[in-house]
Amino acid sequence: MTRLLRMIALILAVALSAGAARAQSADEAFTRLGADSFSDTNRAIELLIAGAHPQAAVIIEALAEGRLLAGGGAVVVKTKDGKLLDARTGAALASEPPGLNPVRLNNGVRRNIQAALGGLGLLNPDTAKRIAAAEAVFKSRDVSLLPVIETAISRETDTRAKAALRQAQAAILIAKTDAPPFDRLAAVDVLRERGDQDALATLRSLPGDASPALKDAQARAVADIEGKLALWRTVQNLWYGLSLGSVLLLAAIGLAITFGVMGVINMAHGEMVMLGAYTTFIVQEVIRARFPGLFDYSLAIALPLAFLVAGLVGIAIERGVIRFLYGRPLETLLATWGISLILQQAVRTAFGPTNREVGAPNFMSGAFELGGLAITWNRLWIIVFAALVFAALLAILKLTPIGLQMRAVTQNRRMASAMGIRTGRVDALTFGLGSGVAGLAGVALSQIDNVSPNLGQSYIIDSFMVVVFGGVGNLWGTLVGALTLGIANKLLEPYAGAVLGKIALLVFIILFIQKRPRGLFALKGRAVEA
Amino acid sequence: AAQETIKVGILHSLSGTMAISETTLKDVMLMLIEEQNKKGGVLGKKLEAVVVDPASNWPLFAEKARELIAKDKVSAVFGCWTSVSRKSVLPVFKELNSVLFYPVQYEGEESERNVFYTGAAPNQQAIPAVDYLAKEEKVQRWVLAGTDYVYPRTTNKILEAYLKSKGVPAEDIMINYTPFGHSDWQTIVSDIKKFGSAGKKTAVVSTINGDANVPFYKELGNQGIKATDIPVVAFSVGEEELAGIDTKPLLGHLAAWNYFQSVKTPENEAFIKQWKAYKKSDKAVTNDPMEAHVIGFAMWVKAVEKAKSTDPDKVIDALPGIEAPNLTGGISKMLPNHHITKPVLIGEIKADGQFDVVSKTGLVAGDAWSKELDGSKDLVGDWVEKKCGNFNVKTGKCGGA
Amino acid sequence: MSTALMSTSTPTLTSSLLYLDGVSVSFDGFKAIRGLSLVIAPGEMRAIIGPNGAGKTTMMDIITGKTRPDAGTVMFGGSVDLTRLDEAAIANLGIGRKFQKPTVFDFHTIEDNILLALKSKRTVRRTLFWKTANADQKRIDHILGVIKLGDARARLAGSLSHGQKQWLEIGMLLAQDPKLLLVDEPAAGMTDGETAETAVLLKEIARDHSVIVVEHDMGFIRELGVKVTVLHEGSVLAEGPLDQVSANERVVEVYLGR
Amino acid sequence: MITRFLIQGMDKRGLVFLCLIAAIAVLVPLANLLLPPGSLFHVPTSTMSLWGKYLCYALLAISLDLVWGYCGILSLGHGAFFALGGYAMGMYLMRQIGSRGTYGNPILPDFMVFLNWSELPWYWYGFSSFPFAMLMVLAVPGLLAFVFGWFAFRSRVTGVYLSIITQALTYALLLAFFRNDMGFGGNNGLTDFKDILGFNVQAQTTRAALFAMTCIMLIAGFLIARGIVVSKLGKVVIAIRDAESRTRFLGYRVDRFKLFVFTVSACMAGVAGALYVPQVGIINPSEFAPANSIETVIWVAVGGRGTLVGAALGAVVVNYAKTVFTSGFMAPYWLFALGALFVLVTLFMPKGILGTAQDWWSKRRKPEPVATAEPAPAE
Amino acid sequence: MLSVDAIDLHYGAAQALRRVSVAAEIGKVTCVMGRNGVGKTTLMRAIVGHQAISSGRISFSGEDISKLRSEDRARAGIAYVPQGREVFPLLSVKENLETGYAPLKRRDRYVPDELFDLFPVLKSMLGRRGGDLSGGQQQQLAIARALVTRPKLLVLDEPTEGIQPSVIKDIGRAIDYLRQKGDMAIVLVEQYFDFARDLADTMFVMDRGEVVLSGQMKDLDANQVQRLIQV
Ligand SMILES: Nc1ncnc2c1ncn2[C@@H]1O[C@H](COP(=O)(O)OP(=O)(O)OP(=O)(O)O)[C@@H](O)[C@H]1O
Ligand SMILES: Nc1ncnc2c1ncn2[C@@H]1O[C@H](COP(=O)(O)OP(=O)(O)OP(=O)(O)O)[C@@H](O)[C@H]1O
Ligand SMILES: [Mg+2]
Ligand SMILES: [Mg+2]
Repeated sequence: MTRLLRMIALILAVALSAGAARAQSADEAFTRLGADSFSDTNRAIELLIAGAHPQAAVIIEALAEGRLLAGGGAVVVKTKDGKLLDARTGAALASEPPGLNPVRLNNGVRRNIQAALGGLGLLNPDTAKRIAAAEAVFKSRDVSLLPVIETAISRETDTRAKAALRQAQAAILIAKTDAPPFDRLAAVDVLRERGDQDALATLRSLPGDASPALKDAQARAVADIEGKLALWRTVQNLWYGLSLGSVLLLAAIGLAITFGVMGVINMAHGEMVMLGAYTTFIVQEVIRARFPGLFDYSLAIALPLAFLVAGLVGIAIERGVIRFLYGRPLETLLATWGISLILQQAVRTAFGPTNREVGAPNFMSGAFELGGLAITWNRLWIIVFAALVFAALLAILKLTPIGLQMRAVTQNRRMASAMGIRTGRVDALTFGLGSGVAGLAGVALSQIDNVSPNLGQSYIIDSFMVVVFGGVGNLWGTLVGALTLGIANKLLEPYAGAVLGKIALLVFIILFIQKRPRGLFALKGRAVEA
Repeated sequence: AAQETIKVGILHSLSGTMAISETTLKDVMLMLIEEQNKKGGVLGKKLEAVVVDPASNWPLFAEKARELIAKDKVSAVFGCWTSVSRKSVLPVFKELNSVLFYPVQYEGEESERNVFYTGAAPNQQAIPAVDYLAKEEKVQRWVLAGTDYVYPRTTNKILEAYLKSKGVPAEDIMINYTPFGHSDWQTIVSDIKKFGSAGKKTAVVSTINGDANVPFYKELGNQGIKATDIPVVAFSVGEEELAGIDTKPLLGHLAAWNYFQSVKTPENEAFIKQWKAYKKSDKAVTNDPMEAHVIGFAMWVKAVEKAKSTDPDKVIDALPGIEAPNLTGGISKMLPNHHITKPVLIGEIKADGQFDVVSKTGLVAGDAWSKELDGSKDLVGDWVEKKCGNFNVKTGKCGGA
Repeated sequence: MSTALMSTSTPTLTSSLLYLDGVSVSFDGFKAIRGLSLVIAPGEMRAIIGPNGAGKTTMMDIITGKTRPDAGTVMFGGSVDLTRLDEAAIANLGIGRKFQKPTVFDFHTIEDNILLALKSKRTVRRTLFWKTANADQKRIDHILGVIKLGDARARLAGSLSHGQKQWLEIGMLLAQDPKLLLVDEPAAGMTDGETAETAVLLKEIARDHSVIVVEHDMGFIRELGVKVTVLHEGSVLAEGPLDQVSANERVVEVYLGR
Repeated sequence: MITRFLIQGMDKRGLVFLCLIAAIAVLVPLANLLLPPGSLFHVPTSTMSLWGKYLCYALLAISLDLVWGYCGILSLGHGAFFALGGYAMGMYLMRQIGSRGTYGNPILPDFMVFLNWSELPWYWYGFSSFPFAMLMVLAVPGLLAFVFGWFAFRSRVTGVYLSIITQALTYALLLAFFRNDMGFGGNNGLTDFKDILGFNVQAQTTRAALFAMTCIMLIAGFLIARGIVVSKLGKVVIAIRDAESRTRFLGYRVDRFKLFVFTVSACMAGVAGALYVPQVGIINPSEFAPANSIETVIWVAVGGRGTLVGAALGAVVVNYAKTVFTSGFMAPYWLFALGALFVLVTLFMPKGILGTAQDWWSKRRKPEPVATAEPAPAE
Repeated sequence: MLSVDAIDLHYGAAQALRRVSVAAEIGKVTCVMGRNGVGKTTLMRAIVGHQAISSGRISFSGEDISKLRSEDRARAGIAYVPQGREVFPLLSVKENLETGYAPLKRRDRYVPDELFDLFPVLKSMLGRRGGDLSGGQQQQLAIARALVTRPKLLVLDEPTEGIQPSVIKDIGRAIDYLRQKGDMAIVLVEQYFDFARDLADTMFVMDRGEVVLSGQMKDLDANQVQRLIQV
């Protein structure tokens, strides 16, 4: 392994140090590392590589990970398991020299390290690393790496890695005016094949002195890619819309129960969402402190708990306040507003006014590409989750006896009780269910938004819009309403901007309600007026 | 004994949307006052804090300011965060002639007799940050992203003018505004990504305010925008905001302030220790506006002692020229335009939610009026000689009034 | 259709007060009214009977503008197309209605309920500066007497019993003084004695008004002694004097029972 | 006819209210101006301007009660009309600054100068004239309400649907006014006023005059609202609230009645906003915040829906409570107190303070059967 | 079975029932008559628990139920067909019927076929929403819904209101059939004298909140009853 690295460093040294003085002493590099200055650190990296220092790879890696310590003339590598090595020799140190501090990094240094490691990575045995390295070169378009790339291409067996290397080569060739014209034409084709934003940018950087044939090819390639990208952009916007829609759906669906089904103008709905988010926070705190290994399951653990917490609080609110207000829906507005103030302040008092950190488990971090579509994992999971919650709720409401009882009770409480339905219990359960679902939404929203006492407030208006837009009392309406508003918002945003887009959407809702005064999925007929 | 105290008003929102930022400022003031009392108070009298909650509601700010001054008869008020809250209390301070210490970075374009601005003016934050990016990161393309209100608008105007004066072409500047509390950043982040993939080094200058930052950074992290590709430098994100985010994906993004908790000076270490003890929490963080209050409070104490009175007129006259140590190892001075001198620090976000200072300037004097804007480039504030907040050096006249 | 006793006179548009021809309406695919034709002459009182769900109430909904027909003509006074007008406009033409389920203004006193129904200009300005004239007050008192709620005039209508609300509705209809009265089941929930009284009242009204009455109480219909139309599944099954229709096999089968 | 309209059927409660406000209108400014600060009956300027603010809110509450309590239109966007009236007044006050702004520009307000605006947008024209501005105070909210209501009522949007689109309306306006490009000062709004009709807004006498004016407008607003609700139109409107379609079958054009009441109410809210601005010294988009409108609804509910006087009372009580709770040791916990107040009022005073007091009163005097039915819920 | 002993009931300050006593037996039809507004519906509400009584006692199967909530009375076996039908407007006919399952054991949760024999219209309208039905159809649904709970006491408030003559006869036959079955007591409020006379075993006549005449139908003088319920 070390031998391999040394060899790479050697090759790189040849490539990089074309004009640089070869005979720099390694000492200078080590002095510079101890100087606590970013430019010195950068220079030191260059020197180490140029000088083909045997420890270069180890040192640079340690530097990247903050394990390189310097001070008092000594430079020390701390291994991953905590042992101290002398950076110059790689020999183990008996005792820690005094005055050591980690060598600091900034973005400039980090980029240099990346480039260095990227260059080093072109011949890395790990295919993924090679591809990453080729990507890095594609971006840096560093002419001096051309020979290394060519060597790498000739050796490469993996098709994906080979393609990546070819693209990197093409990116360099495009700009290289003294390259053979035929190669540059081929490069245009390679880039056209790649067809993404970066390829476009690279193609555009074609120097002005190119031959007419090359310019022509480039122009066609650019047009081709632009067309394709425009299409993808629409798809991407639709995806964003879907994702925003699913967030709206999650936020609103609990309200579709407490407000839509029960008719309680539930201003404390947002606070139920907030409670769900804080439950997630607490779960993660406990996990961080006690069972760090479970972190990836933290959301799964939080889900039932959030449902319970929010649901129980919901039941308490129903039993304590709302049940005295049936038949007086407007008063529920007043009471639940009061409750929402109390809950907000309670959370503020208990957890402080500032945001709380809720981390993302690994499976929800990062993104992947699907064609020209960048999909972030957290959004994808939220969409899936929203769909599941929706389906479950629909099933409960439509297929179970309790669902039937919920609807009967809210339509005519007195008659329902005369049918032997335990209205009190049904009311409490319904409100608890709506609140619990809001709690579930809180778990999901904690992944994309602030966890602060104000969390709920920011969703309450949108939630009401969604429920009303879709048609009160209709779960499907809430679904379609949320998705429509989400997608419309995201399709508008690129043209109108976030603010005007939102205003346009609100105006749209106002106008839409004129057309359908009872929402998208309006109930019609006598039954409604009865 | 009631007459023996000097009352100090604290006007920070403890509820509503701004509580998230302002509550700690109330606490820090209480701590400072307690500390001062341990030292024997001021002019031989104890200080007494009067806390009110303007609840993030602008008219309520004015009402509470009036209450503090007229009813509670406080000698000075420390408070406000947003510009609009300051604007809404301004007439009250003028009418009732009292003193306000305003601790937050803001858009400038103001110099009032009754207000002392201990936060940064744009030239103490924005411009040095851009300079840093241009020089250290070789940034050529700029995204100016902000929440749509006056501070970002003005700051971006100033930056745009500044960048253009440095030869940045218009197509390399992208300006984007979002509403308060914006939470769905998918489109904008992907736009930034697109803007940044044009081959030139790109950076984002963020004046995104408050709560909107968390989802913004989360989205950045998720879409995999790393600081080494497109660094973001923020003017409103401090330790407190970062406490709510998983900072690992944000490593290397930047913030420009006049203070970071991570600055290693004896003053700062003492302050952090004191703060943690006061909050009884080892996790308590400090931030820039807190430092501004520390400086402002120290200056006020000195001025009162110098004037031997808490009479607002005397204190206002005494304040310019007063010096007080800041926590980053220098001595800040109150200027005749009621702004102070401060160093500008650029920090990179570390994995532990703290900042690593990567650049620090010497003391920069705060400009009340921006040199980059047409309307204000000829204006200066000078309450010592000219007794005027907006003296026009061209016409030699004092504006307004 | 069986050997229905169809009306012999061909309906003419101009001579009629109300003219329905070929009216159809369906709800979610269910045809509640199919090809209904009906003509009411000025000053005529007509009784309409028919099974539950035959479309009697729906027909009134169509006439009063609550439901828009899918097809057909609905004309009033020979020239006004009712399908183009909204409820208020139709009411102002002089068509008044008593609902099957009594609907009164619960939070108004009984007297105010009558006052609101009282014939007058319904514009914003007139109502804003309204002053109850003596004649109006007399008329209100008179109506309160007729519906026997004079003693309860200051009570809120919401506190009335079901039957009392029925009376109040009739009172409101009287106050409106419309050209055409649509009366949906006036005797429902009334005692036999009251039913008889209602019949007398209606006959009196019918002297100078046109009236359409829907009822299931055959005694009551007989009392009225007017031409009867039998609806069934949304269209006319039979028409004629009560004795004649009640002898009709089909009518007995679908409606009267044995 | 007008006087008859205004005083018809005046009851004891209304009279007491009127006398009280009239007395305040005279006594408070006098006590502020004439009595020395040390005197027992001296009213400090800060108290007077505080109460001036409450009374503006009271007028807003009355305007909302008119549409909600009597007509059943639960407007969650009344703050918008209030704010528009306020902006109209604010624009007048801005124009009065003239060249005394910080940049000394005789035409452009400061915020336009530093955002490099070169000329005054057309919609600012005319606002330097007081009569024009006052006309706009009525016309802008009135017109918006008229247009909005014309569409909404004709389309028969009712109940929560109407409530939510009024909320959407105020929310859209909030976002729009936040935009600096709109030319209304963005988030900072309009502030730093100097004169009104040539008098310094800060001066004690001006404040006293504004206070008195607020009282007068409150009286006027109350009389108009009362005149409307006790007239036959008021009965129609209540009928609409309880059984809208039945009213239609009686021949009333429900949409016109609603439109009339809604527009009148919006104008009243606009006047309240216009009086509010010079007294608090700032108007900014947060007045459009949906939460503000909801809070107005709550004042009305607390005071007693459908009682007018109660609405005014509710506005004063809630805001007074806010003032008290947000100071002193309660400050960090005041939301608990306010929240509890709302919950307790709903539970124990279902008809609001005034409604409950009234019930209690009438129960003591003559027992009367009460209907247990409720007004048709807004779903 | 059911015995109502000297109950008083108030709406606010107004007294609606004064020392009313009524009894109903299993296998018998007990009929309550009276003019509009005399308190018949109020009495029924008191029995099913929709309105609290201020004094007196209501007992069912020997137990005092005056304090029970309405749902517990339903579970004890009281079913109610209210005046004005009160079907659940947005539930389908089928779902309306299924609301009657609440007090039943799991194995009893089905709609007996005989219901559809009694009211054949319902069978063809199972999917339609209750609120869309015509008035008479709703009335039939309301009766059927009450029967789904297999009650021991069936309380019918003016079940013939708005019903076509043939169905009135059907309902009469149905009530008669239920009486014959002998497993439930039936309380019937009726205004339609002929109908009541044909069905009733026992008769109570009310006036102004009081029972003014009561007895076995066969013992009563029809003219006297009719006079009482005339104006
Ligand atoms: N909105 C609707 N949706 C579906 N079906 C409806 C609707 N309105 C009415 N119907 C159906 O149309 C038919 C006619 O109803 P209508 O109320 O007119 O009958 P009716 O003759 O008045 O009966 P009744 O004598 O029982 O009052 C009924 O079968 C009813 O179920
Ligand atoms: N909710 C209520 N509030 C106040 N009073 C009421 C209420 N409901 C009924 N009443 C009054 O109680 C009395 C009895 O009413 P109830 O409904 O029991 O009469 P009823 O005998 O059923 O009459 P009907 O034959 O008209 O149905 C009536 O005078 C009525 O006005
Ligand atoms: Mg009918
Ligand atoms: Mg009854």
